[in-house]
Amino acid sequence: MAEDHLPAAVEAILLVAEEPLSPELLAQLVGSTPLEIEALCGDLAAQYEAEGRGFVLKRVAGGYRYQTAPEQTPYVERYVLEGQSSRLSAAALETLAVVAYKQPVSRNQIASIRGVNVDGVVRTLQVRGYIDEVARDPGPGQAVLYGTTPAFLERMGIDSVSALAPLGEFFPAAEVVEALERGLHVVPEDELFDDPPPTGEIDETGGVDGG
Amino acid sequence: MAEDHLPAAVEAILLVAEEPLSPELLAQLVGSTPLEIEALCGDLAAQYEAEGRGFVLKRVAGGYRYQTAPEQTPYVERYVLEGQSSRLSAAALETLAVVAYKQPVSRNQIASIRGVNVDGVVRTLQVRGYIDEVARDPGPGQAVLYGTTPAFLERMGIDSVSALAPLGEFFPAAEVVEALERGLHVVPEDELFDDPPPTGEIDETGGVDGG
Amino acid sequence: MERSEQERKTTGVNATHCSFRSRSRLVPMPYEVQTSVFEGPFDLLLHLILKQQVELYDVNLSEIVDAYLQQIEAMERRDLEVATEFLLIAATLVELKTRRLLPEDSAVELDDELGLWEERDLLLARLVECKVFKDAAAVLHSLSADAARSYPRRVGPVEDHFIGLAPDLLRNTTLEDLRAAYGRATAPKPVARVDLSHVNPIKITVAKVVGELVEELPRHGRTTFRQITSELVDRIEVVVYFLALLELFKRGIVELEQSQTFGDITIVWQGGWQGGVWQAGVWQGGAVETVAVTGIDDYEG
Repeated sequence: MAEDHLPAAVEAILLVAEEPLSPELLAQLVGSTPLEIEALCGDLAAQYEAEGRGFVLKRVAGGYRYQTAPEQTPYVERYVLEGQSSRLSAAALETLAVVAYKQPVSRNQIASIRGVNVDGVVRTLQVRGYIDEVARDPGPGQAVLYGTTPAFLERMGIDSVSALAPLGEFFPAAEVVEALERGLHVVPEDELFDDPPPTGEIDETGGVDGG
Repeated sequence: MAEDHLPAAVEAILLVAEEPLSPELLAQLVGSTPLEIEALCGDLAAQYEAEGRGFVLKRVAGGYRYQTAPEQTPYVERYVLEGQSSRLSAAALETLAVVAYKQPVSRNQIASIRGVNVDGVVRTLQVRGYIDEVARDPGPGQAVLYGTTPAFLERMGIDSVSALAPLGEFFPAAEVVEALERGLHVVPEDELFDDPPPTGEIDETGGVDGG
Repeated sequence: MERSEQERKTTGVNATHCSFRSRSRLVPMPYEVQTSVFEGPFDLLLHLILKQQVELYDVNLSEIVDAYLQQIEAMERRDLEVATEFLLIAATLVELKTRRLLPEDSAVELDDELGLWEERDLLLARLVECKVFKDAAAVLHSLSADAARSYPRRVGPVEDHFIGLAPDLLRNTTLEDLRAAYGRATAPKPVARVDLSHVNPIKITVAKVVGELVEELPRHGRTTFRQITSELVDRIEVVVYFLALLELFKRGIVELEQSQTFGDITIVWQGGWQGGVWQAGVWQGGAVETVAVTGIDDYEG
């Protein structure tokens, strides 16, 4: 059967996964076999059910993912409806604006423009139905390209993205934005973070952030 | 104690939350009290730990959230390839320390403590969301005053700034102060020791935000 | 205590080093200062005092000032404020040092004396405060390192069922808001900096000036500080000349006279100077390398 560390390792990976993970991928990540992973995930799912947990481990679309337990749906709905702030965060709005004006655009391009990791925000916007995958970058890597949805246009009360407020000349020239997109950093600020801590007082070990 | 359905309801809501959820919000959503929620979350966290789960329930930035167990980091990082963002430089950390302990604090005050211009680093920290403008100095000039954000607490993995060790604990050991004093002394050694140590001055500059 | 452990860590900095010009034999531990590492004057002074236990009287101050000048020189962004801070601290150090070189009975106003004490205490207080936050920052570093080992779940609701439930978060957002948000997102986010390209980099060091003065002063025999600094433009250069002069005074190479506070300082050459070699025997290393111009490398405070 599964070695000791495997169930916890699988639980940890599944917790942060944004999509269902196949037994093959999981096996590769934790050093096991797909068969073993399937048995293990079956065990975990049974445990959660037996313990009456609020989450379930479900096999969906060829992989495993955590979902809320069906019995808890009313509470989850209440959270989704009431729990979150009733307007987009500044980060989400900026990301949405970049997608609206630059579509189709990849996550990496958005991240380069905004200077921060945007995975969470993109996901939120997608879940909200304001943006969606519209194409694949033909280049290497075939990055997913995002664009705004009809629902977005409807919410904003416009027919098409061409009806968006025009960008005045005080906005950065196209070349600047393109340079940003390509990931040419606006150096100095990033240096502050990417350099090793300059004094010995700050221990360098483990200085990687999980944001 | 907690009713039967509460733990599972809380688990379900936390599973779909994208940020730490306060006991108050959770209590409101599941029909309970913050105190009860705190006890319940404490129980859940203890259960997960006892069962050696790959996830933990942690109190961070004033709320609860699921995160991966530290022991599973190597496996998680195999999956979360791009999760590693930049580390904080010494300059960034020192500035954060000043803001965390002295907030609300102006840029000039930070600069005066650190002895360097901090405009760049303050701006970067603000862009990264670790600090933000929290007020305006009521005095002349109406300087912007900065404070730390929930994102800062999340980054540090702490519940609130009060969880930081009191600043007094970082007061240099007597030998260090003595070395500094000797380094700056004006009069011959023997006279030096007749003089009262200048701790009064330190308290003054240390305790009050010296503009 | 934990503190001293951190001190040791700091001593063990291991990036690019830049050794001091001086090859002094009086200072047993030749110390090295990292260039481009010290972020500010406190950083540097803390390092100098704590690592080398620099005692301002025994160890030469001019080396410290040179270190400051080197720092200003090495600064990648020539930042006027930072440079000023460096100079301010250097000036305070100079004043402290001066006080200790001057005879006790010199007419020092009580107010001046108190003012100096205040300045010293203020500097000490600022150093201590700076140190406090450095140590606090070290704790933040380990906190964030620990926190980085745990990845939060930020997946949100995954089932399609929940997606339609979300309230319309855009209901208060106008097209103008969206345009403004785009502007914020694409703003180049420049770092404000002062263009100081017109300011000449400081090339002067105490060692260099001592060398120059040793060559120059014998020709004058008796001159004044105002005289020898009359050609100088930058205040920093005057400070350096003053330091160099103090150094010569300390070694008995010159006598200094000042009849009144803020009055001009008269410089009287005392030493002998023959054939390019300093004769008083205090100019160590002079025999190895002919002094005057190359004296830069041999100077020790």
